[in-house]
Amino acid sequence: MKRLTRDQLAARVARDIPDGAYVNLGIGLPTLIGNHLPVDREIFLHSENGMLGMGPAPTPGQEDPDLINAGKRPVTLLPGGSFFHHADSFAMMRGGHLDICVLGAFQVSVRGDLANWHTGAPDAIPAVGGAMDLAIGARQVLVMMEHLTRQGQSKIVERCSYPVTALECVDRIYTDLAVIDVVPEGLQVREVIEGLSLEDLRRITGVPLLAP
Amino acid sequence: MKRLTRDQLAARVARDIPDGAYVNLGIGLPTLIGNHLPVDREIFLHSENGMLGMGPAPTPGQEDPDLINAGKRPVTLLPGGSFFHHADSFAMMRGGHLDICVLGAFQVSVRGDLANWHTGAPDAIPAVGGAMDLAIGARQVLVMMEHLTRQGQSKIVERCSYPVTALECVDRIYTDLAVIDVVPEGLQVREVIEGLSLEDLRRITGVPLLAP
Amino acid sequence: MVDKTVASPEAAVAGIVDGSTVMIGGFGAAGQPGRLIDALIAQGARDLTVINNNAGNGETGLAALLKARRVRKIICSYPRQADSWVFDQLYREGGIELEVSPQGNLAERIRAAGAGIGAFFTPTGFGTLLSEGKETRVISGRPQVLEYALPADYALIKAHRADRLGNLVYRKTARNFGPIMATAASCTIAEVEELVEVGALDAEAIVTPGIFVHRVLPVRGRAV
Amino acid sequence: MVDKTVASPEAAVAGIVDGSTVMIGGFGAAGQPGRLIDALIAQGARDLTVINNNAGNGETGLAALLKARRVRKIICSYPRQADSWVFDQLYREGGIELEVSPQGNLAERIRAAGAGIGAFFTPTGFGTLLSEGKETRVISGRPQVLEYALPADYALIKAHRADRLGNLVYRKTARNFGPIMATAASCTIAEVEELVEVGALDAEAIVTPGIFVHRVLPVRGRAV
Repeated sequence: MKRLTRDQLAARVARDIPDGAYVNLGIGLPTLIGNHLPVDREIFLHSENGMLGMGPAPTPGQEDPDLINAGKRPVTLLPGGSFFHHADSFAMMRGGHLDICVLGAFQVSVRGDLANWHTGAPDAIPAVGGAMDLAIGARQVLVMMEHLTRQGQSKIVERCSYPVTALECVDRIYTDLAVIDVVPEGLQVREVIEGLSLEDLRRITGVPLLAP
Repeated sequence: MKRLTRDQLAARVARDIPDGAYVNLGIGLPTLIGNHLPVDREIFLHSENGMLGMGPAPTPGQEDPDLINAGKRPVTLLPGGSFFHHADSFAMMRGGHLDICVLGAFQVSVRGDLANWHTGAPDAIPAVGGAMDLAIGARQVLVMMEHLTRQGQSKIVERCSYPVTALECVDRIYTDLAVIDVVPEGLQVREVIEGLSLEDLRRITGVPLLAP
Repeated sequence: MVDKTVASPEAAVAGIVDGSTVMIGGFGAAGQPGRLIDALIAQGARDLTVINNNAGNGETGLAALLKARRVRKIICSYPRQADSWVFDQLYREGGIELEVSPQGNLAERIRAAGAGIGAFFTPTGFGTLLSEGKETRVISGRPQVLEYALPADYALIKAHRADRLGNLVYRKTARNFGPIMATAASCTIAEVEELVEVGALDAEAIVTPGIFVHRVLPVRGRAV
Repeated sequence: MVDKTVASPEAAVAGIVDGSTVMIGGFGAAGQPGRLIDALIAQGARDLTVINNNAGNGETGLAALLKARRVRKIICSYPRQADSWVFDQLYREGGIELEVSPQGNLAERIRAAGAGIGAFFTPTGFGTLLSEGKETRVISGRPQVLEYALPADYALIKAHRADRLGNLVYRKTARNFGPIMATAASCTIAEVEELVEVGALDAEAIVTPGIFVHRVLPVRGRAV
């Protein structure tokens, strides 16, 4: 068994984003997806600070401090893109207009609850940004994360122990080991990486998984 | 005693609109005020269909069907004016940003309740437009109306018999006979036209009026 | 390649089923999507709920749709006008249901539907006939009325220029309800005066980003 | 003649008293009104409640205002960042009060204050720590949280171009909170890169109409 690298995982998610989709890629791991979008598809990236049609990072020396993404990194705007203010941008997210958002996660529960903003540590400074708006607002909420914590514990859990971002919001989970849908019956495995059996995945994950 | 003509009344109201004011002139009688604004003041007219900096009617032949006022008549836009959509336009009205609105009225009560949208006739088709938004939203709500109905009844009343537009919203009433402020103590006469005594005004009006 | 343009008015209004809720842009004639309304009449959908500021003027556009008796209910702020005789007659003979909303509440309810806001408190209408039976509450010392989001199945709007991605700009006061209705419908159909190339519209001045627009019917330009 | 321009940063922030609630525009450095913040620090008002998306970066701008201990409370969505050490330290030593609002709720609450909406129901935050103790209700099948309008005494924002009437346009993603904060404060003060003549800004592309702006501090242009 060979876990997907971060770039392989990003490419796997990218493959499922259809032509014409309006997509928000969350800060962190999901940002990598931007490098793997199929070139034969026209996909529109939304950045919650107020931009639709976001392009790649500028060539060095061409950075514009007024043109940044939600992670505050310099980006570009593609032809046909547009700028808008924060309330309009979040109306776009909250009003159900984005086809897809991809978010990182600390934990996802069997019901699709998402925990991705707060470790719950008593001394942590809470900071949420737009995570809760994306989680409730996009038509499809995809999670992209490593299957296990560094300590080897499953991030797919019966019930989130970390503070949740939103309840029953996740549609699909992409990890370095599998692709799993959240369906009314529970968690439905769609793909397992080569060399890993469903039984092994079940054992590692520790929550009930429906066979593909 | 000589009642003010409609144009004299409009000129009287116009005199009280200060330089730099943002103003909405309601459909009907208040529209006349636009012809009497002092030329040495820069006054910004708002039209609720989505325009700030509205100018006068265009010269004949220059009408643009896409450039109309709230009464659906052709108008112009002054330099420095701007266009915006309906939710933004009403946010401007409802959010307390207009300094002044001037509205026509069927009745105004001693507490400043306004009735200007519905006669209450059982067969009338209700139609309100932006009257309720202006009445609750502008910083100062001025009413401009004839003092008496055609039947000779006072339009300033103890309690509105017509359906109200908003409660306790009117700040000042301009009529063809007097200028009257709505103050916490009641109705405070500010001006009476030449040749009419306060006692006559009180008799005609039929509700308590505080002396100037 | 994404291309939201449609080749004909018929294609623009295809699929609108009986019983749909349809927003129609415009304030009087300014911004009224005349071609789309004519196509909707020809298409034949009936039992519609229509959301518009008014209830039709003269005998064309929305008035013609009413006259064809396709509209079960209209939600608007100002139905009664000098030239609203088609509506007036239907209303008096019981041929149409009317919901009157203060104009700002109408606009804000449409925006709320597009912005994912379920309901909001507003002072507008408090203590009037138009808030009878509605929930009220005093917030920051002001009595306010609870108004609910107003979504639609379709929005028929008119814009000035568009590109194939559905980005829109409007012209003067014809902008009115277009940008908010575009956000509030499951399917937004824009009749536009001119189709331009992608990139021709200023990114700082696009009023309706293409994400809100599903079909574009150009009167002039590339696709005609 | 109306002229909202002011001659100096000091004049721009004159009158801001201790205890004021001050919105500060910007998302990180983009759109942050650096000159106005520096002027506010020099002006000396303290015990401020600040509304911003973040809680300062590095040692300049908002971070410098925090470091000068002028801020009693900050309302924001994302205080913790790699370079938010000024805030982090203040927070950990109990030197500042923090209210975290989901970013979309923060933006919508600001808009609501400017639009005369007392409160609104939104699904964002339902079932989370950030809605603890808040009123909730199911609307159209979705559980929602009641969030209240967030007004301010002052808004300090940055724009790209302005005219003497206070009309503003912004530049790229520096637009962010400027247009909504401008509507939500009793006094809006805009630092602008360039002052232009009245009529030079396209009426179709003005983002903030002058009605929302009270003072304009140009960095370049006529009044400098």
